[in-house]
Amino acid sequence: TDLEVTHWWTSGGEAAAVKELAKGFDATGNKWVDGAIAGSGGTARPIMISRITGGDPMGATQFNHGRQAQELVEAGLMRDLTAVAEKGKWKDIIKPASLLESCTINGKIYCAPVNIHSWQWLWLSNEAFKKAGVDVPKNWNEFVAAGPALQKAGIQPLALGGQPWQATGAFDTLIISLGGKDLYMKVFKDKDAKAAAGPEMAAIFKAANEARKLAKGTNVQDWNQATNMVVTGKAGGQIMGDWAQGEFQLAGKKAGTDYTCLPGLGLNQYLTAGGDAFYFPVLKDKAKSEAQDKLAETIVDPKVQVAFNLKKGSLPVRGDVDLSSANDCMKKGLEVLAKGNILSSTDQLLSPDTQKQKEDLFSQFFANESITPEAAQKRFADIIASAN
Amino acid sequence: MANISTLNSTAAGFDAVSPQVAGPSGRKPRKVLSRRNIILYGLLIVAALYYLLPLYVMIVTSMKGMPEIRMGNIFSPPMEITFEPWAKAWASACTGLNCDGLSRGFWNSVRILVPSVLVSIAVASVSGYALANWRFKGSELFFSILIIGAFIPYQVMIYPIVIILRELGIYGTLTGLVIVHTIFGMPILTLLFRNYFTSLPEELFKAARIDGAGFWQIYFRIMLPMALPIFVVAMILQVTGIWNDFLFGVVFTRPDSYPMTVQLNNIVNSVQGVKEYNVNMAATLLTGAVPLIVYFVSGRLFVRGIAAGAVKG
Amino acid sequence: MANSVSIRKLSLSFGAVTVLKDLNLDIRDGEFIVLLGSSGCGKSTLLNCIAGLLEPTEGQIFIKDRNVTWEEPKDRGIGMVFQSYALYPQITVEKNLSFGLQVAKVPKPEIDKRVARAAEILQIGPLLKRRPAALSGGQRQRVAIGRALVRDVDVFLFDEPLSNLDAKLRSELRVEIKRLHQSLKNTMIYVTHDQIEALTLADRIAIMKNGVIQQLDDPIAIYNKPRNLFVAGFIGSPSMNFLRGELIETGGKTVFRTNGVDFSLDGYEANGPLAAGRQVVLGLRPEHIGIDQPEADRELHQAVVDIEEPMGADNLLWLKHAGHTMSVRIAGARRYAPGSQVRMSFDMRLASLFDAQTEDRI
Amino acid sequence: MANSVSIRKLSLSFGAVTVLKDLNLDIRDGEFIVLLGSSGCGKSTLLNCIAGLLEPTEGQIFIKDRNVTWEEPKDRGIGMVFQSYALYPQITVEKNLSFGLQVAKVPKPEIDKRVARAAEILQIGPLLKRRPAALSGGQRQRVAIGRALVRDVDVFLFDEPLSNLDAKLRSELRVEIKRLHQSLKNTMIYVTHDQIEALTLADRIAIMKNGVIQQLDDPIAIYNKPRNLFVAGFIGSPSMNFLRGELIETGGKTVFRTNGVDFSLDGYEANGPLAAGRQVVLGLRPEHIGIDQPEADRELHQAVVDIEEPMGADNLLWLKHAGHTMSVRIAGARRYAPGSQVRMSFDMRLASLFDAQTEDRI
Amino acid sequence: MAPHSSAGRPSQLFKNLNSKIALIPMMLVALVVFLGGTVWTVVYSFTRSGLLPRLSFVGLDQYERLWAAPRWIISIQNLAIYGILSLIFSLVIGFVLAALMDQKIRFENTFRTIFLYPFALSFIVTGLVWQWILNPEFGVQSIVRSLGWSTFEFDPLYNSDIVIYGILIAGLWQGTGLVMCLMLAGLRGIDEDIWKASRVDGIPMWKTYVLIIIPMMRPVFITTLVLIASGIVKVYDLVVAQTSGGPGIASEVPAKYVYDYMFQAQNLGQGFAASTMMLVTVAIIIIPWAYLEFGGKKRG
Ligand SMILES: Nc1ncnc2c1ncn2[C@@H]1O[C@H](COP(=O)(O)OP(=O)(O)OP(=O)(O)O)[C@@H](O)[C@H]1O
Ligand SMILES: Nc1ncnc2c1ncn2[C@@H]1O[C@H](COP(=O)(O)OP(=O)(O)OP(=O)(O)O)[C@@H](O)[C@H]1O
Ligand SMILES: [Mg+2]
Ligand SMILES: [Mg+2]
Repeated sequence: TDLEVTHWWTSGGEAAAVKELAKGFDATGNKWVDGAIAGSGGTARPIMISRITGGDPMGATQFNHGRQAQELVEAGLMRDLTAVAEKGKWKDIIKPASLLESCTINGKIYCAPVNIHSWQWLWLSNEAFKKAGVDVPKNWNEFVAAGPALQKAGIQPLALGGQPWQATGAFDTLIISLGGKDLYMKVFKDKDAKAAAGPEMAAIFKAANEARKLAKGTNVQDWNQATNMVVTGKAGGQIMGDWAQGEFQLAGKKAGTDYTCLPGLGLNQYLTAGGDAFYFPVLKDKAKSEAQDKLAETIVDPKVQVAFNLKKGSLPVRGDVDLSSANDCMKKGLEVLAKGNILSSTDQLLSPDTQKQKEDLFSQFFANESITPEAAQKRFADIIASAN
Repeated sequence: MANISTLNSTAAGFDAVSPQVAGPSGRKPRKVLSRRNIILYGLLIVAALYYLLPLYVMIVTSMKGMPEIRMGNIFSPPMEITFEPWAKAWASACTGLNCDGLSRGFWNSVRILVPSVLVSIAVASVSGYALANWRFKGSELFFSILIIGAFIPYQVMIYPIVIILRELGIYGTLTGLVIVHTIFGMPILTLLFRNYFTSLPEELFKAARIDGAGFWQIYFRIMLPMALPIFVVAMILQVTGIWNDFLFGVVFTRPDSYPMTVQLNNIVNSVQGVKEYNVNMAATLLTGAVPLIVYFVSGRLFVRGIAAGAVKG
Repeated sequence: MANSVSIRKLSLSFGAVTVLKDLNLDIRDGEFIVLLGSSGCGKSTLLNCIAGLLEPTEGQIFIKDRNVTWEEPKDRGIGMVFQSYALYPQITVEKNLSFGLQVAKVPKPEIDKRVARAAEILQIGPLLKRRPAALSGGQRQRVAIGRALVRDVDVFLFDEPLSNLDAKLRSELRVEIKRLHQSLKNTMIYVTHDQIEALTLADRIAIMKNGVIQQLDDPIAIYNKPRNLFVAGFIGSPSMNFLRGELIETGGKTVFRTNGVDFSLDGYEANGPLAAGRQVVLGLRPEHIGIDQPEADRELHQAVVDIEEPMGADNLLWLKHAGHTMSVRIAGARRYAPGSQVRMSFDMRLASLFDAQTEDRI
Repeated sequence: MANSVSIRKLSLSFGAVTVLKDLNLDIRDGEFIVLLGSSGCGKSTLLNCIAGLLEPTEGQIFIKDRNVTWEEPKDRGIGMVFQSYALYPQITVEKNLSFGLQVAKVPKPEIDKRVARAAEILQIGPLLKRRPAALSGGQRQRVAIGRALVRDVDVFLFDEPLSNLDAKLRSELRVEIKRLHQSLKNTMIYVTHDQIEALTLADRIAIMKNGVIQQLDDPIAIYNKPRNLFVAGFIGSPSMNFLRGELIETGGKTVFRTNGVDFSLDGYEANGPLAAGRQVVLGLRPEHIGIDQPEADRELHQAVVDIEEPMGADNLLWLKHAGHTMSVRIAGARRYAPGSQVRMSFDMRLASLFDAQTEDRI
Repeated sequence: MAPHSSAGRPSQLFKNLNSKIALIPMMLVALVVFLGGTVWTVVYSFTRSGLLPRLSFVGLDQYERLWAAPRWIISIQNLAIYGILSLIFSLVIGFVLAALMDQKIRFENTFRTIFLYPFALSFIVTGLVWQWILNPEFGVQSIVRSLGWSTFEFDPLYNSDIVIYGILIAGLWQGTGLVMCLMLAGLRGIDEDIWKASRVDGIPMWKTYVLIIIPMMRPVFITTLVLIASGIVKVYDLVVAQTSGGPGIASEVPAKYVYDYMFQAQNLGQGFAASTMMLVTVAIIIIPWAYLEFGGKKRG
């Protein structure tokens, strides 16, 4: 049975990973009809939502797991996967459990998580630092210190793409890595406006202020263009999620020798476990519904998980798979996971509305130096105060 | 009477009595490079360069290889002309899993374009004709609402239209998309047609009524044949508008019938490593080819039609 | 004789503007009626009402004694010819002619027959395959008439059919329309603001002003016995000379006095007694004034030539007399230089007298 | 008398089309010249050349003996009035009048004086504050004339100034223009295709055809002694009756024979000897044919009335005679029913004879 | 005498029934889509609708939040700047080009095609090309720098202060051709005699244009204004294609705010409140004008 799957994985590494999913699904005798929409989730999600609410849903669709699809589920537009999950014992195998939790609404499971993505990575170009004549930094603070040297060598210290979610992600990373777990949880989980306005946050904003100075002049939009600057040594480093790994890999770079990755920016080694999940709209066609179940099974299938995540650079959603072929960086990630230093991602903690407001704030903050950290913090506190 | 004179001798007679005045005779020596002409053509050429620059950049870039693009500047002509980017854009550029370039979208675009243009023009021309010649109480009110509707951003209307199409059960079908294009083409087209039909002599309409022709007979047999210029304008506007549409094409269809612009967007926005500017430019030119050809072929009629229909208030 | 068209208490308003007011008109079978009036007086509006192209606000219209007030134009048995010809530009003359018949589903042979007949009558046979754009103005108007002709209608309506033609063509087609009426004997209603057309074509002329018919009469009566000042001034070119003055009793006779100069009224046929002291307007047509033609029984008035306008066949003089400027038409051969002295004589049998208040003929 | 405007060997072509051919024209100071000709004959083109709005291909133009061939319109001392009025629609009448002067930096008091004077002459004082859209056609044309007037020019150029007006206004403004000329005594060049205007206004008329002046003469000469068939047919309404035939010698006299009927030529003043056997065209004006007026020395021809067109002052008869249809103009009071028999008589002193080949008067 | 029957006026509703039937699509679009959609939008702008419309009213909350949002304020400012400048420049450039084209020039067709062709291209294309030309690394800036002016700065798309002008450059490039066409058509409709009269009066060419011709072209300017203005309100694609609203939120526009909040933020209420504000603005500008322009005018 043909099943149309929409997603926004169109960069090189992503596309290669999707191919693995499709291969796995086609092997079940069904057919993956690809509905890729380029231009990140911001472009793709409205289209997906329109189609689902318009009554002409696709067979399956990517969302970040978390609260993006919550209302669709509540409106009864999404297929209940509880049966499949029980059959596949997802509760047992999927790790960390928070992934499945964010798929669960009113006790029912509505999505199949594909991967774990963590945002808290600093990617560094060894070549760039060599050129600038400084050692490859081991954490954020060293990186900041190396900034002037990079600049002198005509190298962009920090690469930061223009899309709003990148600025937001970078800032959230700073919170965890510089401010620590408690601050992060207080602000985003408890929506503690006082904490958001407090001195600890002020320090983060100061750091962000430094970051934006280092990022000035990047002049690219897409995250992978920014990553590419690091890959080619035009930029010193980039704060980006683990999916950046796919780009390095595609360019044939080797972790450790060509590039360096620092989880948690080399400071607080906490990772958030967000990621992508597939949702399955309710379809009338029985055959399609069965194919949907098959796809859900395929997604959590161990072989597919390995193949997919190796290409994508993300971590598998189940702990019981063999990742011996994983590279240096992935292994670092797995270590952190194993330590249990896992937090929920902001997509899980905050509503899309709040996320959007944060994006507006941070994309402006990083692009426009006339906004002082203090002013930005005040607006941040306001957003947290009204967040839900 | 002795004053029989041929016309030639009349002329000669005038000469005889005329005062002998010295002065230039014959053609005024006119400089081709008069100051006026230099300024006039100078301005036009400068403006033309500004308008042509992007096209030049697109064409030149689309024929360079990636290494050359990285090195050289965007205005320098290609050292080595290659059509590979064109081939790639057309047939093998990837989005997600599909690596068949724009070719997939081309026929989809045609399939969307033809019925949408036909239906929207048909509906708008009939409406314009009815508004111009068959007014009734309230017809102008509807028209005013329609015109104000022209100012509503599409994005604002998406949600209501999604709901309307869902209720009609035609969401995601070609019919639905054709209706959407018809709806959003309607204000401007109806205005054009109404103005045009109003500018035709009312007597024609009266004569036809006396001849016994009804609403449709007058429309098809009298008005339609006379409305060629404005149909050309409407056609051009709709062809460019619908061909270039991205939003409706992607929101109101399924992936297997995505128009070419969606592929273009995908090619341009899915960056695999570095941006392949040459492929992007080739894809851009390929996508723009249809409306561009329409313009080059019927540009003259376009101006005539504009003069006939758009300008009269 | 039966009435071909009857109009009863017809009124028509566009919003607040009343264009036709309570209008009554009876047109006999086979009559040639001309509606004459200045621009905007409602002629076309009336014609459009008869044709069914406009709906009256009040009143009824009968054609052949049938109430057609609410009928469609095509069912009224009328044909109409427009000033702008209104030929369908994209089809040949032949199709122009046959369009109405095709619409009415007349069988093909019948259509051909009628088109052929119309083409013959109007001598447009050789033009049948052409498009209107390839025709001259006169030919176009002929085709437009043909379009009404083929439909075999009872009543022909013409709305200033000749206004767009130049003088020469205009007079030619005028003759042709006259001839057409003489041979077809249909009822024809003809709107114009050219009085020459009205006078030469009409059996009866209806002079309109502000949506009201001022006088309905045959051309001679309208010309010689205009019912009121408006009609008198409207018809005739150059206009009738109007002298404002009063009636005075001198020597047992009533005379007309203006600016101290008396005019004998001998020969004038008044509608009633001419009471002395009444404020009146004396109307004299330019061609009814004699110049240097002393006749036994007429008084002579001295005048000075102001301007001379030779028009070939005629010569138009503008004379200064008793504080008025009067136009006089004489034969073209006789010339008078500006400034020369002349003697005028008046034929009061052809003069008109109007009450200065009511403006009606007395 | 000095020449006001002289045109020497003027030619003008638009691409391959030659509109004016080697044209010569001398206009005297203070003269009123009318350029008359059918549409497209090049009248406007000639006028535009004189105004400097078109550049001639060949030849020269002198105004007041100054070669202005390459000068700008504004420097030629001319004012121009257009058929479409060409008023500047968005500014008041006053500004329309003063605009040219302001641009020429004429001092304000002087401008006011000139505008006031023009307004007085043309009686447009009350309109000065209005926009052209709020004026009637006649008023607009007066303003357009005023615009030329204020510029104090030597030569006025009129391009069919009255064509857009209705008959009544046309005749009124005609008189006004005539009066204006009489009081200003400027040179005026006036383009029209209305022969009544030409005949009434002109000191001399230049009849044009295909860019060539056919005859330049005073109105009477043009009317009575047209130099060729074209001029003869062009002037006069209804047209001169043309009878094609040949000259025959009978009884020692040369007579004109057409369709077997002979016409005596007694009284005709030929330009040369009338050789028998020559193919000729006899031209008779409608008003030069007598009806039922037996005069001693004239032959009578029997004819039948075909159509009668009463025109108020006159009565136009279309008579069938010797295979021709002839128009005859008689006084309006005399009426003839179609079909009645009449006797025509001809005044050969006013007739014209043309060679059938060359079409020139003989 | 004709008989005096007084058949009454037949029902107006069924008169010319075909014409009314033919107008049904237009009436439906006007009523259901435009009017209905607008009312629906306004109603839901007072609710707390998230991803799906919900009738849970919250009063003016959405509006308060809207007007407190810096992004909305910037969007409005950008639209105002872009709108006013684009109106002025389109009209001026379009008119000047048209006036140049009207001088009986040679190659008129060629020039016209050159000026008009950008109109055939989609905003995605336009945005992309100009993004590319204005890119400081290999576009105009780098070229001028390579010619020797090493301090030359021209990076409108990457400078928050002038980014909206960078977008304007592309917008004008695309739109002025159509304006030129409209203006040219208008100029061609001007009575030739007006030109002649002004030459005889000795009025300089530019004065004739400014004081006489332009006022005469009022209807053309109005049509053009409607077209440009309706395009300005809708401006979205161009921004998305060129800058996606960046850098930061420096080039955001209202239409984008609406779209982003409706779908990305999944806050329909907020999106609808922004839509409503846009509609109100349009109405304030359009309705009085439409009333003046169409209100009293009837077909003659
Ligand atoms: N559709 C309309 N709406 C409003 N007023 C109208 C309409 N049609 C005509 N009028 C007005 O009605 C009056 C009469 O118009 P009508 O066309 O009948 O005049 P007319 O006598 O035919 O004039 P003309 O000789 O110029 O053709 C005019 O004042 C005109 O302005
Ligand atoms: N700009 C032009 N280009 C080409 N041909 C032209 C142009 N202007 C005029 N003509 C031609 O020159 C001829 C004379 O035109 P002109 O306007 O002088 O005629 P006219 O005698 O004024 O006619 P009308 O009485 O119709 O005004 C016509 O055949 C016309 O087609
Ligand atoms: Mg009329
Ligand atoms: Mg002319």
